[in-house]
Amino acid sequence: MHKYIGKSMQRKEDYRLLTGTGMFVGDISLTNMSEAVFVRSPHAHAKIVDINIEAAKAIEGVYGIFTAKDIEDIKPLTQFESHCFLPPNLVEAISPTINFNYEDILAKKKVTYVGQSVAIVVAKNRYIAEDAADLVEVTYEPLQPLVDPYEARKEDAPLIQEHLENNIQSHFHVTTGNVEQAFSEADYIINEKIRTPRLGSNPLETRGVVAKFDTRNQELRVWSSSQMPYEIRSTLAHCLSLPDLSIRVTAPDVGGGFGPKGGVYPEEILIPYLAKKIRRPIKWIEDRMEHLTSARQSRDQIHEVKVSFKQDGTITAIEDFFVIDSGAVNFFALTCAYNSAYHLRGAYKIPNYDSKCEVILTNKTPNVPFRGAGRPEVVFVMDRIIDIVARKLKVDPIEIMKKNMIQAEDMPYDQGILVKDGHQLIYDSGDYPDALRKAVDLVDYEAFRKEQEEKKKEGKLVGIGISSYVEGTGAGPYEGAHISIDPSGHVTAYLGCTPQGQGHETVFSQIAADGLGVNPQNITVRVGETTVLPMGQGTYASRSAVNAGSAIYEAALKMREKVLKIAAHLLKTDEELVIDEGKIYAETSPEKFVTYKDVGRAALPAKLGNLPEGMEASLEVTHYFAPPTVTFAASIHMAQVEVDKETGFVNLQNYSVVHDCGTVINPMIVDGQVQGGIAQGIGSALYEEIVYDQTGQLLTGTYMDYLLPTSMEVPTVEKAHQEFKSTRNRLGIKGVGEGGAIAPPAAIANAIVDALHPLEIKTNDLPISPNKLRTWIKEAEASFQALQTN
Amino acid sequence: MKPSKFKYLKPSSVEEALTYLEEYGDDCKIISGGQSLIPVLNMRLSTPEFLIDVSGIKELNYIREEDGYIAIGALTRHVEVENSQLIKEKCPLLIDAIKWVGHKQIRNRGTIGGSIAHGDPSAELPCVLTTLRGEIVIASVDEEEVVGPEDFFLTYLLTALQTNQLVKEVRFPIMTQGERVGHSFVEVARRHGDFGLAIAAAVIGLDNQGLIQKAQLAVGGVNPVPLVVEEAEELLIGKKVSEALLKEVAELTSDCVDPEGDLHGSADYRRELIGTLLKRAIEEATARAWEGEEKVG
Amino acid sequence: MILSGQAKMKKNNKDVWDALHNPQILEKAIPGCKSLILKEDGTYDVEMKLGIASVKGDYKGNVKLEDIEAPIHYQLIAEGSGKPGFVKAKMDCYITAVDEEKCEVKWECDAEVGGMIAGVGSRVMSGVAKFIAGNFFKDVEKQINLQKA
Amino acid sequence: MDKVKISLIVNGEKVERDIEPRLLLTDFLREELFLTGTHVGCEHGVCGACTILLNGEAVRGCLMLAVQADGATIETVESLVGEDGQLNPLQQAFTDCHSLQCGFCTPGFLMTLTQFTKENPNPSEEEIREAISGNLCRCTGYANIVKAVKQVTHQTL
Repeated sequence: MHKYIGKSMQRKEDYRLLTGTGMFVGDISLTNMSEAVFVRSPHAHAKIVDINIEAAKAIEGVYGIFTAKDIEDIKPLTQFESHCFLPPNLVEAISPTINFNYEDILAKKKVTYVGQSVAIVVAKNRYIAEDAADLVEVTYEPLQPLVDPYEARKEDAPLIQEHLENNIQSHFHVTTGNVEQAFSEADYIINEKIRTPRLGSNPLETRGVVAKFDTRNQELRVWSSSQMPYEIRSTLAHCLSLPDLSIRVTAPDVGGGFGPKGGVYPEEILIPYLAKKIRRPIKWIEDRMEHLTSARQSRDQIHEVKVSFKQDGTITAIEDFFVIDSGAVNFFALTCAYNSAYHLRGAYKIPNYDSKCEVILTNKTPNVPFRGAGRPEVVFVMDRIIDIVARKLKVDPIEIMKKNMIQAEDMPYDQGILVKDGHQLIYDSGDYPDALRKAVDLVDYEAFRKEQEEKKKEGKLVGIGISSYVEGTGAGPYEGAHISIDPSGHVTAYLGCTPQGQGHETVFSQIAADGLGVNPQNITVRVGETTVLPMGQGTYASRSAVNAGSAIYEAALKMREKVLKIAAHLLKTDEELVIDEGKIYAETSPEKFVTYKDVGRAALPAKLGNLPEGMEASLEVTHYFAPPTVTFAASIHMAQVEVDKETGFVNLQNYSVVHDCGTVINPMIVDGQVQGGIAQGIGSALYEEIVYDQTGQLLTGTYMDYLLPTSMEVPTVEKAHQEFKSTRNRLGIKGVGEGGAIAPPAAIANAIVDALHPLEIKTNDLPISPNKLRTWIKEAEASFQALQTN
Repeated sequence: MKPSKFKYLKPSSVEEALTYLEEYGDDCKIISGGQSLIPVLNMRLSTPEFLIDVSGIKELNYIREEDGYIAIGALTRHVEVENSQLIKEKCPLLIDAIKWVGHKQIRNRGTIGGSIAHGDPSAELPCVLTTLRGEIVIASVDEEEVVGPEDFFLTYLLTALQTNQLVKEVRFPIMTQGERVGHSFVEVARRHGDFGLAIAAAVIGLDNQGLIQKAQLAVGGVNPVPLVVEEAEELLIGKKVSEALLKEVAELTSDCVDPEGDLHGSADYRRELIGTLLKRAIEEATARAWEGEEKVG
Repeated sequence: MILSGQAKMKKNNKDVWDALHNPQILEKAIPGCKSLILKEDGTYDVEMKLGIASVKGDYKGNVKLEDIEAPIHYQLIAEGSGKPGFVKAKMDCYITAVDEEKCEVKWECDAEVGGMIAGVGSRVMSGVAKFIAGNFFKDVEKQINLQKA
Repeated sequence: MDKVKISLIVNGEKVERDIEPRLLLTDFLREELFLTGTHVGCEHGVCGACTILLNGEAVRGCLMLAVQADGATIETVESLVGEDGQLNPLQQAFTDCHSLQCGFCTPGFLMTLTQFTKENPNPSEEEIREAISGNLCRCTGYANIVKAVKQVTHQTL
């Protein structure tokens, strides 16, 4: 039915990016522009005793050096209102506490993490600014750093946010069924501690801000490498006490984000403030070492789970207590925390579930959502549980998955608790057992098992591991689209979402093209700029295709109606009209048509145009789409590994995925999102970890120590698709952005266990480095031998 | 991440470079390819007053065969070694190893002298030089001396090079001619192109019965300096490779290294790992020697 | 970062002990030491220029000795900072006589390293620190010889 | 300030400038010549976003001082497109195969591969992967980049 939706169209974005003519924030150059450098704390927790800027100020080319006392009129950055809002029924259900916490734009009395900004130097260029920053002398008096969340949550621990009573910034409790009863009736109970470490999203483009004050319009112009320009606008307006619309924020080409470029950073407040104050454009481009210390980080959860199950493999209850190490501030309230709690059971029917969570402050860089936002952590927990149960019962993990999986006929399936938006957690569509069957076929599971036995005889240890997830995608509250058709018949679509490589200009022109009956080439999509639409949210949480996609489709349909009316008027016909490639005609007489250009001219005001009686001039339509609740994408991942038992090295040989994201708009882009997400998931399974020492010093301060996967570590993923349409928007779209990153840790961790079987190891702690795995292997060998001798 | 200010000097001869070194000594740094130095300059961990750019000294760019060894001028780039037919024929272990140095873009710029002078015990070239018992020619205004790796490498990133000296040439002995010689270079790194967690290199010569008559073994990344595993070399001579013998070698090797732990591997892990790697290197070198896959020379 | 090491010295306990408390000797033996000033409260103010490979920096700090049990044990508490970062270290030194002529110094150090060097140098830091400590004791021995000569 | 005069050829044009010797080559290209296609990703030689061709060979622009490029011939991503604005075969393969998402790392990959495809007209997958292992991409997961190289070197997909 659709002509362009569902087609792998080449991207409109590519030409400029391939020819070096894109416009990233670092590429912006303005007359009289200066550059800024931050002086950052080398301490995790310390009092600021004195800051001496005299020597630094004396350097030629320095325009200004500012510390907290110079910017007292800026309000601090607090937790983001939009993410703190919880609907009353959810509040009643989970009794949450979210304590107020904040970060000063420049540290005032004390610093609370390594990399926190203490002062800023503005100079003629970055080289001079760094010369001056070197000479800023800050005297600190170290305070006791809190690095371990378990230590930080103790009653007598020193306070990180001093106005609070303790370091437990927020907590909640969600429950359904009766875990106690299930435990008392269980055949088996296991207790596991499962950890996902702290990660960085590491987009290849670091953060960056350019700002200038336009004296003519009295407008603050801000360019930022951001996922949420509207959030920057409203937060800037709040912190600087300015009207929202006196600020114009642009996210130009953004070189990747993955979550941590969402929200608002102190730099995004301070650079615009100073540009206005010193009346000179300022550019600040984060360098990679700053990025590794100061760009916000993610994951960092420890789960303590108790699981009961029956002899036949039925999992009857899960009780979870988990902590999130939030670093020095929690800006996103329960976003990751509740995502974790409501996603843990995934594709499984586990009627009794109880989850308690604490978000704990420590002296580390603040923790925020990153691709998957709380889901990779719990999918790792859930699918490690499936594997552990299977090993305990000595059956293939697939049997345990099948035994507990929600069946197609159960849809829509109610998990018995609420989504964060207050809607009942009801999966809209999908067939998980079918996905599992497809995945089994894709890898030829039976053949692999045979091959595995053969290889074992040759001393080669190969294994296969599975993970699955169900992800609530397309979170609201809304996203908008505006369509404008000019008198030449060209369509321009404006959207409030902000891409960082997802191909919005391409996919939204595909959707608009089908809605309007024009060729995507005749559509220009404008995004990433607060003036294109009065309100918008941003791109995160696998939400843009669902929300902005629906908004543009609805707007296009509204526009189509108006276009058809004008065309009927021009063609002087009452017949039903069709639109194809911009031509509008009655099916009975296709030779007699008008074009969008004709309609565009007809829509001109007054006598310039030619409109049906009473119709308003111009072709302008706006639609805001607010989803009823999230839509549920799902996937099965299978990893095949070879383990070198003597060294602990893991070679990921194959990776396969069966994926459902509802209606696919552009298969090429969907596959690209899945492959790219999996690469990040592979990173978190085997390589990536942000490490702090016991004094809160960051040890992974360069790319020599924070290990991003390269082309040698990421295989080409085999993919198969399902297309169970969402029932929650007209196009049936579910989100796809995060999915790939969610399941690899469990799939790979389980594959490693499988390869080493019958040695019993537990891969419950990521990343699985060669050193760690070798240690587990040695421990398992020792206990295996002990068992043999006993 | 921008370098702090320095004065830039660009000598066009060794003599001129040495004069600068003599004059500015402690306050200067030599830059050639810059692949190790520029990151540190960018981080401002190194803030020299003078930067002496030796990359224009054409006379130090050569690969030639001399009296029993391949002489490589200090300013010869890795890529030139990688592509050298002479080295492929006369010193194949070096070819195997150099592929592990960083990535192509690094090898296109980085120089042999730079790698050696950097003195990184995890680096490939120092390990090969140590295995083959090569030599380093260092020069100052007054004198030129030839030193062995055991005297040149002092500890992590520290060498015997004085502030008025520079590395002029690196000499890799021509590998033993003959039918039954094999070599192997084994490295494991977290990712391709990273610093090796551990490196092992072996050259094994066999007699007609398959008994080992020559063994050169060295390890890197597990000791403050690259290390010849002499005890293991001695142990192998006159014996036939067997599972038990290799196990003994592995244990012996683990005992004689002194690794430090870091984020990517504890000291204990590296100690065990190096035994495994050297065992594998000997196995491979022996197999190659026996099968005569490579007839050196 | 926990470090430990030992140094065998061809000097008797007392000579070594005295040398380790002699500012003139320390000034010469501490690597890169530019100045060492003993203050009234028994702490030393130290300025040093320390370089490992291309990483060179100026550091300022102070050193004090505690838990002194002459001539067998003391604890050295040092703090220093410079552009590349800062170090806080507690080092226990045990001097054991081997015989009349020789002794052995064993040291155990708990060091906190912060700033840029912590984030960049983890791969080589402990190795370099051990090397520097080893050199320090060698130089102390050298200085004792020179003084006696 | 002691400035140094350098003279070099960038994308076929002769360029002369007086520069501070500490100026990195990437900053020279971006800020003096406004060739902003060469991106700065890590400035410590790991990510490869700044890869350019120096006398025909791929090198990291962040690990070179501009002054070291005196007398050299440099090509940046801006040199790849044809005079008529047509993408070259490598660029075309990238868009055909969806080998880029955010596009920030892309210029570095293109320059690395410009040298590689010239020297290796018929590479294996393993060789392709090894060739791009010094360039980090956080979006694509590399598979489609490998695919594009296969396309451009006329291999069966």
